[in-house]
Amino acid sequence: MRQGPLGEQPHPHKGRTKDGLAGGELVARVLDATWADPPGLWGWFCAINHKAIGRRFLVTCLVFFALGGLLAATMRMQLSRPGNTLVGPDLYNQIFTMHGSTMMFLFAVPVMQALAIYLVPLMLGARATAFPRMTAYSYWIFLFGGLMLYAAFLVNSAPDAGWFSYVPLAGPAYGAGKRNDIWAQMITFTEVSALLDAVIIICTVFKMRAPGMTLNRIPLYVWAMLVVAFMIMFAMPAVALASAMLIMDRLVATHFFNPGEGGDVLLWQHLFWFFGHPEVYLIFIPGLGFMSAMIPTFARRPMFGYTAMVLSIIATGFLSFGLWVHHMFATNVPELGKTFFTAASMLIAIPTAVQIYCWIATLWTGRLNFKVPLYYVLSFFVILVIGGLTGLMLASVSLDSQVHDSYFVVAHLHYVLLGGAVFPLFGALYYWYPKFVGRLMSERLGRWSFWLMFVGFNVAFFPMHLLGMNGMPRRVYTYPAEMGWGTMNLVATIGAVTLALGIFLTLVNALRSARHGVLAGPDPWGAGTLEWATASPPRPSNFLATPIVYGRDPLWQGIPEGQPDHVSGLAADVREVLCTTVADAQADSRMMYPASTPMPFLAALATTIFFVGSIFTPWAVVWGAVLVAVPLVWWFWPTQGEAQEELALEKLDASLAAEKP
Amino acid sequence: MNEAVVRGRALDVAELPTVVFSHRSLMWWGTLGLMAIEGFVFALVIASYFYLRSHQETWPLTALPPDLLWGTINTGVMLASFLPAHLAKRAGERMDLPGVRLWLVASVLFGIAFTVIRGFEFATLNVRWDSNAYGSVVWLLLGLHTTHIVTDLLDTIVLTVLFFTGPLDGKRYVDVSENSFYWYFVVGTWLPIYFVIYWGARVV
Amino acid sequence: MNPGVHDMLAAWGPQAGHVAWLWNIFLAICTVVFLAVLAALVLALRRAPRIDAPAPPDLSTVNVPEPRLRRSVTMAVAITIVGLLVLLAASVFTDRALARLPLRDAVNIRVTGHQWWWTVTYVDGPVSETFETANEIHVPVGRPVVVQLHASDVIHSLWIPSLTGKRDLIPGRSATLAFRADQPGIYRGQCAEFCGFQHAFMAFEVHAETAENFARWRQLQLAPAAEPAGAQAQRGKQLFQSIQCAMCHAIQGTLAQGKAGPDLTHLASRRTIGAGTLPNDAAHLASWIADPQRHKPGVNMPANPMSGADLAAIVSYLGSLK
Amino acid sequence: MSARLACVLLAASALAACEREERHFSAEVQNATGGATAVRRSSNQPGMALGGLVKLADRNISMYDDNAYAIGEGKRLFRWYNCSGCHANGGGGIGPALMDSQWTYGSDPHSLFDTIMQGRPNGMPSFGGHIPEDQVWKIVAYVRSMGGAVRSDVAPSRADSLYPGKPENFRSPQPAIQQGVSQSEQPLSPLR
Repeated sequence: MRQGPLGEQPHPHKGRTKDGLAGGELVARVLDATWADPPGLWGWFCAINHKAIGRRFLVTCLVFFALGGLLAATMRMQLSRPGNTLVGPDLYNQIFTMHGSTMMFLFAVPVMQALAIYLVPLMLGARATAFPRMTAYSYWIFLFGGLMLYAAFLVNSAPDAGWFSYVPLAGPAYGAGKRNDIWAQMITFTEVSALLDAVIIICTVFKMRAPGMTLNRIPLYVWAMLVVAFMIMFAMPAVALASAMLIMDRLVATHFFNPGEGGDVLLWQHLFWFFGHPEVYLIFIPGLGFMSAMIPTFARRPMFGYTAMVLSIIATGFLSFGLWVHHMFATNVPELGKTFFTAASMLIAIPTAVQIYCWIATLWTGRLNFKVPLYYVLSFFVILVIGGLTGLMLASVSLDSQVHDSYFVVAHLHYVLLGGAVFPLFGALYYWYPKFVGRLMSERLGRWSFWLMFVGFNVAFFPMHLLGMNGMPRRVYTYPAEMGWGTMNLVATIGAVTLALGIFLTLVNALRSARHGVLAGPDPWGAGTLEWATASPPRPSNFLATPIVYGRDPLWQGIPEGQPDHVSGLAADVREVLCTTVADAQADSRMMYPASTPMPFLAALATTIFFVGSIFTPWAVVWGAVLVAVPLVWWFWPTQGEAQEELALEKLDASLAAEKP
Repeated sequence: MNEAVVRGRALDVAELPTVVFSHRSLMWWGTLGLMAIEGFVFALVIASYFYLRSHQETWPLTALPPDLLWGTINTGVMLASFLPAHLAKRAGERMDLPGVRLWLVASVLFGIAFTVIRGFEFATLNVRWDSNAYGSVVWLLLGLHTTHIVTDLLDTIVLTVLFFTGPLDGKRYVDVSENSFYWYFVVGTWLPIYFVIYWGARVV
Repeated sequence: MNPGVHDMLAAWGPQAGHVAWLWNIFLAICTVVFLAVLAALVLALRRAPRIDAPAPPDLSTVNVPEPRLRRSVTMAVAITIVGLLVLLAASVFTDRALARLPLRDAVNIRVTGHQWWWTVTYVDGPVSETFETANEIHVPVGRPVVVQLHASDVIHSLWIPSLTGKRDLIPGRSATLAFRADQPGIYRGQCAEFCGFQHAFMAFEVHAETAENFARWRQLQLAPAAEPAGAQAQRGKQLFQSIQCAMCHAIQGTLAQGKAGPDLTHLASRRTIGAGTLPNDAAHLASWIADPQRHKPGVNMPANPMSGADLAAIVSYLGSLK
Repeated sequence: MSARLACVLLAASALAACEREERHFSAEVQNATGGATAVRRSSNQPGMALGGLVKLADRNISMYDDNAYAIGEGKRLFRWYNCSGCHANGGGGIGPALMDSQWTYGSDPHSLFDTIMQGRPNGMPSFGGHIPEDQVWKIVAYVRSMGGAVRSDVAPSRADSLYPGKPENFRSPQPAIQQGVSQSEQPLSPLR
């Protein structure tokens, strides 16, 4: 029992009850009480448990996905026949901008991070994410950013210069009103959220793995999310900076993109695509992670070529930063440079190929348990491979000069993003749904949904390759009848409707199964990773006792003779977690976690006022900063009680303890 | 003493330390992550600076280069502020309360000093953010760094007050260590920025 | 109205031809790869036994190397790399071929992109020999054409699928694009970079003609506007020069010298109006002048409410501008 | 009560946003006397001179004061019709400055409209019949923004050109500029 520096007394009884399987049901109940978020509406705003936040985050992203889908449907309706007047050019431009921005910034990347927030700690055998309050804050800030964008859409202030917001079209001279300021600020919101989540995921993976989970035992999905987190740290700053420059050009008359005053419009494109290309891989690599998580489970064998897979993911991450110029082949960047980027863009196909072959090898030598998730996994091999191959075509300078900015690109990017991310994501939803909800989703509805989605997708997007080669440019709100693009556009629209129907069926399935689904139990698929070692849905503390890991698939490989199988000695009546060493995950230190608090919510609210205010007056940056500082200081400031609990648990390092009696 | 011991089928970790510094602490990794992000933003702004410069015959466009006086003085002051920051870190890692208090106060004074000098720097840039692209990028660069100075100054002030009022526990010494760590970053990033702003407009 | 050829595979010039050739190579190799992957997958699925309950996993491979699998995967990766090298080589070869278009005795044109139309200026020869037209590029068959690309407002992109790939027109930057048409004909081009409300209707036409037809056309364009015959057309000319028309449009040889809109000196010699929006005939021209927003919402030309007689007069005048 | 107030404010701001962001493509605005009733005050006309009378503003309303897109159009037309030829970017030159407080012929909407339509002695041409009146109203709104008479969230920002001084959205209202009536304050303004 230690005293505080200012004579603070340690808490009289907290920290006495320790966890561990020996404690039995009593300790289990104490743990639940300790880690549960407070009940009721107020409690809902105070929640910081990574499962609560992860679930909300996931649902929010899926809602944005649905909204983005509705926008897409509207576009398909408008384009279904030539000269259609369902929506005019002004609204159409807003709609396709909203669709792109929603899917890229409010769905594709965040949904991957949302799943990671929920799953990564479970897969690592941890009790929570690192920095739980920051996790909550990053969710709220994301939510408010998305709400702002859609509120603007309702009052006819949605951005209308494309999700890529090229200047000068999005700049002060041609983007009248506030539409593109809204876009730039939405970027700020989502980037703050994404960057914080990236730091959280990295710290969780580095310091909070179960003892024994050395680097070469980390599940491949977690590896994927780790690489993604690192990529976010170096990709997202570029677009955050660019959008800051844009909004400054628009509001305070800076000249970053004004050729008349020494600015340069291509600076925007370089910054944007330095983010924009890695962005594609931010969306795609988690998809690879899902594949590597599901294939071993349904092939009933460990993944073939684990090391090759890890190296491929890392290589993809690195290479993805060397390709951005292939989005600018039509501009006047030096020819030699273009050739380099062609080579780099083709190089990146290799690590992906390695992974595809390893998966096929795994399936080849496995025994297949043919369930719905596996269907979605297999569709990857058709759709993503087509998308990847058309990607090679876009990588070639001369071929790109023809298909660039045509419908061919629309087809390509949807083949990559849906094939590489959305189909695996749906597989992942079917796969982990029982972990979230405790019940299995219906197989029958699942198969229907899959086939509708698969057929619908190809009918919708394959014709677009041909449209592009036939000269149809992207981002047109309509086209003349005599161009002869009508039929294929109609086909595409029919396909889109089918696809939407399939997605809707999955929604129905999820809602129905929440009530009537078959009870899942901890491990319905007989999988090997740690998230299946705990109840479905997991208890507030994830694990009654932190497991100890001896292999890549702990649940399959079990515990060697005479070795300990769980951790004990962490406080059960205080939120205490175990930190392990980075490389070989040896138990290293203990850490007390904060109690649930509304501060993240309030801080996010203040930040929102700050960001939205600064769209209308630069002075908001000043008073907004003050407004934000208040909840943050409050957040940081420890209470007497916290200090006492800290002290009750406090142990000094041997070296320090020596000189501090 | 204080490592995990095997008891039956359980690995008992009750004896592990709760107060650990540098790469053993979660905080350190978090701070490092934020540093990486912000450092990369600085790098990108500097890259933009040279990108814009590379497309111009004359630089700094129509403006005069910024006066060297205040910027150079500030560089000196910042380098000097390494010392109190470092001593605060050392005191923190020895859990030495008086030392921590002393050097935190010193750091705060330094922070105030160069926030004030920064004001003079802006005044002697010889260009406005809305005069031309050069002005815009220089103001952005200096502005970004100023934001970091101000934030870290506020952090330090809050931490200092806490160390006089309490409530305290061992973990707060880790915060002191991290605060100084972040201070190193703010000063470290200033050096390249100083050369870009003050010499990038002079050296051809 | 026949829109003209607009298909990247229907190549009518060397540039588009090279790309079409490259396309075939890519298509062939990619199809083979795709089929190979599918075949491997199908085989794997046929070969692997089915089970429906989660049977105990097969752990025989834990820490045991699988040499046969490793060999096959390594082989597949090696083949992939070879394939990629072939594609890269083909691509680089095509880039070189495109860059090598012989430019001797080229026709030099400056194209300026506006929201949402194109100025075309023929810059060869002394100033007296240069002239300006809009949304219609005439080129002689078999002679190279060098286009200098400029943008007056936002970024646009010049794309003529059947003749050449696209190149952006960027404010504050200059770029050139060279191509050649080997067959007489009409080729449709279109803006390929999103540029605002009417990106969809920012088209133009390339008319490839025999040398003598091109020379004839060129002489015609150099001449100032013909003096209209007939009272109605005469009155149309008066109106055109006095009311809002003249504020934006120029007709060489008259008082109308506006620079904001397309030059109309030889409007009647063009196939389309509104940058490929409507065919150029009296009826469409009248309805376009009366209210362009009906046909091209957001276009910068305002509605021009005027009496039927006035409108008819202006249309008949413009119709006389061969 | 406060809730209702909040709703009202929200609705108001929403409406403001709607009108600010509207893109009015076709000229549904008629805010000038039906027939031409006024004489030209200037012999000077662009292009070939038109005979006859010109229209006048029939209400003292600046049609587009709340519409960012229209004011942007006004800014473009100001350049296209070469107003900047004499008035520079509002700084003045051959013609008087438009961003200061001296207004020879009045600075309220209808005076501006009439000045453009009728022209003024010694120099200012008469544009009546040469510019559609809807466009004249856009120019009027833009000219007012030059003097800081319109909301800063509606006024245009800097142009993509050489730096002509403070952008319109940073101009502070000139005392001498009568605010006039902006159409959002009109219950049944012709725009709705």
